[in-house]
Amino acid sequence: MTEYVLLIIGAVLVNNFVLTRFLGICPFLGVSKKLPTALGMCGAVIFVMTSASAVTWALQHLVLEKLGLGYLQTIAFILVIASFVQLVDIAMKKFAPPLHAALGIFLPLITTNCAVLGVSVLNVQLQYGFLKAVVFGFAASIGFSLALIIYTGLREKIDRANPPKAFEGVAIALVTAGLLSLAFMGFAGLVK
Amino acid sequence: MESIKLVAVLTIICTVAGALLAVVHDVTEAPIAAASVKEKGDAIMDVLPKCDNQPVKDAITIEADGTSWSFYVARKQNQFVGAAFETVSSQGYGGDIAIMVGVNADGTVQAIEVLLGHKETPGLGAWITGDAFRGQFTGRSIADTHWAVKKDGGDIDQITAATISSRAVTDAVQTGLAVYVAHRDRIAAVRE
Amino acid sequence: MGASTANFRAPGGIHPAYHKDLAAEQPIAEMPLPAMLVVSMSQHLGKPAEPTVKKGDTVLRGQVIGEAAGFISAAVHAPTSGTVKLVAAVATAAGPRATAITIVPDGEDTWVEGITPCPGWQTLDKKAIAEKIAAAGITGMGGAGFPTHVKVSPPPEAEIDTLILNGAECEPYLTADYRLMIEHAARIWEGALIIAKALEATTIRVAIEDNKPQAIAAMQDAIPAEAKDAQVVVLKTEYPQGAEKQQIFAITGREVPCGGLPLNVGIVVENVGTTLAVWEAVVNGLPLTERVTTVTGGPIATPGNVKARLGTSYADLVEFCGGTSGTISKIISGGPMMGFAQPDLACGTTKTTSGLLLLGPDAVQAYESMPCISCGRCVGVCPMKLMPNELSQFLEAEDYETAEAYNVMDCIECGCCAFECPAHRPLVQHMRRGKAQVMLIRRKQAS
Amino acid sequence: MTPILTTALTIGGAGLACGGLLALAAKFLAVKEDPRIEEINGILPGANCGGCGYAGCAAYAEAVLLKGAPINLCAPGGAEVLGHLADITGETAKVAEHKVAVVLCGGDVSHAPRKFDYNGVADCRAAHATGGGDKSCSFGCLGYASCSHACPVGAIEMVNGIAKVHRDLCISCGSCIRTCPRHLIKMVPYARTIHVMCSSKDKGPAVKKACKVGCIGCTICTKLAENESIKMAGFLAVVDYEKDLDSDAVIEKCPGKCIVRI
Amino acid sequence: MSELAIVSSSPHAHSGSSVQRIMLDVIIALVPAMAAATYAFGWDAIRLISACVLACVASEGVSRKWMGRDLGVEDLSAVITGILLAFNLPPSLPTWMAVVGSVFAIVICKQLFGGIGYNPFNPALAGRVMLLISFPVFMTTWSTWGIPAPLAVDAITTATPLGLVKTAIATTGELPFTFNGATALQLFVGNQNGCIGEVSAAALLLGGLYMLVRRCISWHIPVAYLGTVTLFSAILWLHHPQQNLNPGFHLLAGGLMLGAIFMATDMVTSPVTKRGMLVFGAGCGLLTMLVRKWGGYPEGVSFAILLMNAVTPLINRATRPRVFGAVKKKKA
Amino acid sequence: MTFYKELIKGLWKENPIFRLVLGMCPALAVTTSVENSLGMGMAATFVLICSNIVISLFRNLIPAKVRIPCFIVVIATFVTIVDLLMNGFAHELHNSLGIFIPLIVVNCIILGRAEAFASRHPVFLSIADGIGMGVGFTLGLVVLGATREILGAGSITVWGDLKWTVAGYEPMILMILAPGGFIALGCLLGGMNHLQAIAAKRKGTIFTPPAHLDCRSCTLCNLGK
Ligand SMILES: Cc1cc2nc3c(=O)[nH]c(=O)nc-3n(C[C@H](O)[C@H](O)[C@H](O)COP(=O)(O)O)c2cc1C
Ligand SMILES: Cc1cc2nc3c(=O)[nH]c(=O)nc-3n(C[C@H](O)[C@H](O)[C@H](O)COP(=O)(O)O)c2cc1C
Ligand SMILES: Cc1cc2nc3c(=O)[nH]c(=O)nc-3n(C[C@H](O)[C@H](O)[C@H](O)COP(=O)(O)O)c2cc1C
Ligand SMILES: Cc1cc2nc3c(=O)[nH]c(=O)nc-3n(C[C@H](O)[C@H](O)[C@H](O)CO)c2cc1C
Ligand code: SF4
Ligand code: SF4
Ligand code: SF4
Ligand code: SF4
Ligand code: FES
Repeated sequence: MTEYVLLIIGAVLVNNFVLTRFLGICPFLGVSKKLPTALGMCGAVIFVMTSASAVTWALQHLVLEKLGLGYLQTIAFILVIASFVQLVDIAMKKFAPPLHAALGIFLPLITTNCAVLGVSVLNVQLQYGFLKAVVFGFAASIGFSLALIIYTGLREKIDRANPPKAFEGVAIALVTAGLLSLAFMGFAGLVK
Repeated sequence: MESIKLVAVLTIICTVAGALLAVVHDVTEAPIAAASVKEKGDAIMDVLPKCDNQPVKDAITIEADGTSWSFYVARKQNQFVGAAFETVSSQGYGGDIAIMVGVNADGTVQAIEVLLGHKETPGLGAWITGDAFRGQFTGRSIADTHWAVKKDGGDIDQITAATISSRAVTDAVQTGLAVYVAHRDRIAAVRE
Repeated sequence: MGASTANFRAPGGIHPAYHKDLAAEQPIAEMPLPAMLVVSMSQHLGKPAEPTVKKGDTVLRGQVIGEAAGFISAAVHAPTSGTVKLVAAVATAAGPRATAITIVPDGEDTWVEGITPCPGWQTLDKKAIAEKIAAAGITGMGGAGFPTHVKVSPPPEAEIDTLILNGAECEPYLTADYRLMIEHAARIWEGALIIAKALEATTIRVAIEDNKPQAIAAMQDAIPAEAKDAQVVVLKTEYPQGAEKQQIFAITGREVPCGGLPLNVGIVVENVGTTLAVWEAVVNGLPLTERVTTVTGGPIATPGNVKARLGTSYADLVEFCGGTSGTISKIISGGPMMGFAQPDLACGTTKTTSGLLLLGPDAVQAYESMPCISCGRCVGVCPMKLMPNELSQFLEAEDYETAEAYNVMDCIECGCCAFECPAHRPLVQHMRRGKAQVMLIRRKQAS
Repeated sequence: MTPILTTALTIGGAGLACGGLLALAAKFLAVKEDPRIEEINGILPGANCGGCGYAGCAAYAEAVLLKGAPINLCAPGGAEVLGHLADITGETAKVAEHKVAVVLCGGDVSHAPRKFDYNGVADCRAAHATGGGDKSCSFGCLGYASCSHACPVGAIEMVNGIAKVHRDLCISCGSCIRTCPRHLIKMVPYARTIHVMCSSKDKGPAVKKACKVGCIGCTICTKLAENESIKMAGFLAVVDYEKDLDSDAVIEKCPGKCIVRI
Repeated sequence: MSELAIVSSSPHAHSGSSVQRIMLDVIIALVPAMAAATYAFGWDAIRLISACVLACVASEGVSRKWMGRDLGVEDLSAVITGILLAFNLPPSLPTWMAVVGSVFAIVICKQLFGGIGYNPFNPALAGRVMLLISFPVFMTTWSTWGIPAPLAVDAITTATPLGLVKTAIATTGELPFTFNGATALQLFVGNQNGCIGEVSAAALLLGGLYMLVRRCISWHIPVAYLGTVTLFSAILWLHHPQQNLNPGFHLLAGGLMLGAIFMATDMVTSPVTKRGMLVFGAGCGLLTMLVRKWGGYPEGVSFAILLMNAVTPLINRATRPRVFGAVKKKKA
Repeated sequence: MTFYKELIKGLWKENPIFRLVLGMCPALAVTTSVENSLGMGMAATFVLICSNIVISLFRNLIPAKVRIPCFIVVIATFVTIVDLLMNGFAHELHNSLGIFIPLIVVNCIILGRAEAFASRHPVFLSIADGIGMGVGFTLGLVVLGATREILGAGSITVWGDLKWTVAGYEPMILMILAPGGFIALGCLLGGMNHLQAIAAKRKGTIFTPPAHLDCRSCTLCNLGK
């Protein structure tokens, strides 16, 4: 139990995917303009990262390793993730149009989100078991969501701020992310 | 039919990609293996006293306290001159720290090397890889040293503001040495 | 006689310096006819009246010179007899231009024919009362100038049980209502009975702040015997106790819903001056041609409460009060919290001119506004519980959608927020512009 | 050879599986949608200026297809976008005349002084609503740059306290016109360069008092201008942009110096 | 021509408050703590405070000039940033590092966002944390000065009380000293090691009182902050008194008082609503204790406040007051 | 010449990092030293060129509906090749770039170029584009890496032992940690914008800094629209 708690704290706070591991920066910076949009993205990411962890774990351990094809990890994972996301997209459009309206636009973006592939690769590298891999995927996506939501709040403030011309837009957004990451350093040492 | 074409194209591309990768894998398999062996071998040779055998090959695995230890034995003119072993501390600031320790036949440390892959903070904990810190282990034995950092009343100079990392290394080296001392005879007896 | 007092307060609010002593003890003085009157057709909320006279016409006092242009509009009557010199657009006190009729008085002050007093108003039915009020061109004299006949003819589904007479006069400096209550308490009460009859309201409350003990006493003493449930309610002195939504909450605990009207909670609020005008209109049959205005402020030689004809220019008012001394930094039509600053003294009074305030340099500084430092004071004092800090920033960024979601339309422009803001942000101005812009957008969407 | 084959087959199989699954899904779970919306959206310039009268480019794209909105509303897109839209919708393209905005007021700080000391939000609409604006002339440009901020392409510059439109940058979206509380900005044909730079409806003497370059309503220009291309609207001379006007005489003879070529 | 009348939108009256006046009051409130710092650390305190204040004011002026804006130093907020940054530094820190921290605080954390009012993070704290992470050695080297036991082993200490506790728990698993009335008094008056501004809880409280009276701050944040710390540490203490010191220690040791009174209350970076302030204070308290108890650092005040700064916009959003009349009330 | 234009545009005009703001994850994660930046940049460049070639060659054969999966497979293949090669022949670098090698697959630049350029242009232009963008990306990484390494470690490591150290400098460790990455990139970007604005002013044009992080330049999804 404690193991899982620490795993979650570690992935959410200490080694936050976005703020300390630098994974998923593009959506982090791109979808943080308005809170409702950010929340939609979070929902989509949590779903995809958790299920991708499970799927790729199975792929790695039940197929690739059995066949001795560990080096095909990258290509196999990305293929499966991309198809999976697209499948979800199609299915959601059909069966849950309101949900699709809310989350649909984020799904294609998630395909190219390195956090998803990152979590799959990390699961293999860290040699997590199935349950642990899924929990890790979930916790990492929660960490992503936490950072994204906080950051979106900040962005709404920053967008009303008055930076010098040269720093408007992306530059000031990055500095803000840096300061947020600085604050997150406080969690260092909570979990080894 | 449209969709058959889609599937066909994707399949063909995948097949070609798979084949290509297999070829590259075939080509690089040997160098990769060699590189990892060399990586290890280099580390072992770096910490061992001068020898004329191939310690990587003269290895013995010893079970102690539930962990298995690999000792790489060094011989000069068939005389046992020392051994190298890898010891891991989980008490690092950023996670596990793996250290290659070389001991002389008399049980004094020849040298230690911090292996790549530690996650100590650059500029702080990462100084455990520096000569100044590593150097002070040379010549110490389990008996004549109080194995603790100065801050905890021991003999090892900790790195300023990185006591945690220093402590981790110290503990790991001590633990390994203890195992070595306990099993010295078996290790020394290893023959090709 | 259910006369008792109680002490209530509403959320938010501020305590500005009141300066009421300047004019409080000056009895209402009638001002002689000035040389010229400029009567605006835009005296009230709603459509401006349409002029019915042209240049060169002679008019009599009380003659209709502007017809109500629709239901939410009010007629304008000639304030005296004389000749129409000009019909042209001039700047109003609030800024935008509107048609105004310039009358040169003939000095006779002859009333128009057909004035019919009606002392036995008790026999009138509600429709007749409303008609008399409409004919007299009465509009609210306490605030926005909403046509009173509209307020006294509520839609049948609205059940009005309470009439509140607003004698709070919470604006600093102003004392016109205060003097009216002291000098005409009985008439105001009778006016209240008339309005209550029109509304079929059973309860009457007179709201007065506790810094006006004399007015409280006067109104208390004059409570008529025939009033069934009438009380004077003493309010804690705090700005804006006079704002109707806050006042209603303070007195009855009812909250007027967002975007709603007092009648949604069964209440009508009338200013005491308006009530007096209703009394004049019904009992004496007189249209609204004059009002009491407090002329006050540091530079005014002898501040006072002046009963002047509509259209009297500010310059004439100041002259009547002995002129000015020292530099004038700001000229305000109305009180310091909600009044309109004027570039000069050219404007003429209207039915809503409750005060003319002149401020010297000691009372006015031109402020540089700074970025909001999020101190939250504006949030704390806003009687509508809005977030002026956020709103002003949304509006600065022209994000009207969010501003609307943050209830910008509920701002009553009381000025509490800007009064408190240490960064001197022009919060109310942002709200004003924002409200106008949101209205525009709404209208566009509706069409 | 075998490992290569296995690998190729594995990945190929994965591709087959994924592709097949997707193809099946696409076939059986497909939801119909007009692909042209997407296409039009891609063609529109994406400035989201609102000049078309819709909430943005995407909204306009939808309106064109679903609500039959006219295809020539996107001014920034110009002829090129119009052509594409015509191709997609099958409607005929009627290229609108190239127009640009012009601010019809020349009363800069040196010509029209301030009549009071305005202390408040630096925004024309706010200033206009506060005491009618601090400019001596109640019709002239207030100079608080609201139009300039509203312009999506930064084509309006404040010069000497009044707004000037850079005619070559203007994309004729009309944002400035919607913003200006004084209604000073007009959309005029690009080809037209002579303007009466005044919008004051006041009578001559009042204009003279307020501004050195105002139109005093002397009507000289209406007589000089060819084929009645300048007419009086009350006390103000107004160019009729339907008719040609290319006479230097009006510029020279205007006593108010308010007719200029830009 | 005579002076033109001023025309502005209503209201035409003002309370007379100003940003500058508020900032001046805060500076006045900081005087007792500055005196205490000077008494405890002497020249070092003066050196660091003046270096930080000068560097802050100068970099504010220079950076604003460079951005083509008006000077903007007259609002005095840079002075406060300077003093508070200095208060968060160990007395032995080299002057140049203090200057680097000041420049970072003012230029990166404040002026890049547009200056006063726009910064999402507390500049002084961001400056301190930047220094702490960049130069951990210098930032955790405490001066050696005579302090009576138990807060110092052998009357000379090179550690802060919190540091002592943290190392002791980590190495021996036992508390280094017991907390009693005498220890409390020692902490209260300022006979302890630490950053120059945090030594004397008494001086800080005095300043806080002044600010409360002058309405520079409201009670909500400090009370919620200190209250949460008390509650949290009380639970820990009751649960396991051998491992945890009692709440009194947590209240008086380290930067808590400084943080709760002067830094969490920075209006720019804290919520505007009263409810929001309570949430903010409670959040700071929780995070502070989280770091103190389980984190890698002995002290968590800076991080806690910075983290809560980050969620302030969200708190503001969530604690929007219910607009008057927002719930439709029919006749009562 | 168009070839030349495509070749140099990535250096400045459309620099992936400073102008297009793409591929932020590796840009931030691996730029703790010049060496890592170079390695990452070169790996990405290799993949970029190869995938551009292949995609451009087969652009008319790949049906639009499966183009994204196809592109991804192509890219993933080259990434795996780089991964394997690097692991075999530049083992240490491979170790320090870690997980970010496989992540080149999802690097927005590569997919973005495939989609936006290679799938619409002939091979030789696509090569130019690949080289240009790749070199531009590498350049961006190196500038960022150099800034961070100098400030954060007081040294510049070009390759292995080819390393300079600034004597007597007290490194600001923050700069090689996560927050430093964001802050350094933000400040560099601001600086670049400033230069750009000055240049624009000289030319008499108006410059607006990139305001969108929502992948406007990449047409994979419609989010930017
Ligand atoms: C960002 C950061 C990274 C750190 N990394 C390490 C590290 O790698 N190793 C270490 O022993 N301490 C590290 N520390 C410092 C510890 O938190 C702790 O202060 C120190 O190890 C114990 O302090 P001392 O050495 O002064 O006794 C780090 C601190 C920070 C702020
Ligand atoms: C659009 C509008 C419609 C109104 N309709 C009515 C109404 O039907 N009945 C009524 O009693 N008051 C009505 N009022 C008047 C308000 O209740 C209020 O008394 C008036 O706006 C004056 O408020 P003020 O002086 O506080 O600004 C209306 C006001 C407005 C603005
Ligand atoms: C902030 C504020 C303050 C007000 N203060 C007063 C006041 O002191 N006295 C008053 O009669 N009306 C005051 N009003 C106007 C009242 O809200 C209300 O409109 C008025 O009493 C309605 O009566 P009337 O239609 O007869 O004017 C104030 C309005 C606002 C928004
Ligand atoms: C009560 C109060 C507390 C303040 N605390 C801080 C602080 O902790 N750090 C700081 O840099 N500035 C502080 N300031 C000054 C100022 O508000 C701060 O620099 C702003 O964040 C600058 O925009 C404080 C000001 C006040 C009124
Ligand atoms: S003016 Fe509006 S926002 Fe300001 S305090 Fe009054 S009601 Fe609230
Ligand atoms: S009172 Fe002024 S400074 Fe304070 S929060 Fe409100 S707007 Fe901001
Ligand atoms: S008179 Fe004409 S030109 Fe002069 S300020 Fe007024 S509108 Fe502008
Ligand atoms: S043209 Fe209109 S909007 Fe533009 S600056 Fe002048 S008054 Fe303001
Ligand atoms: S590079 Fe785009 S999400 Fe990581």
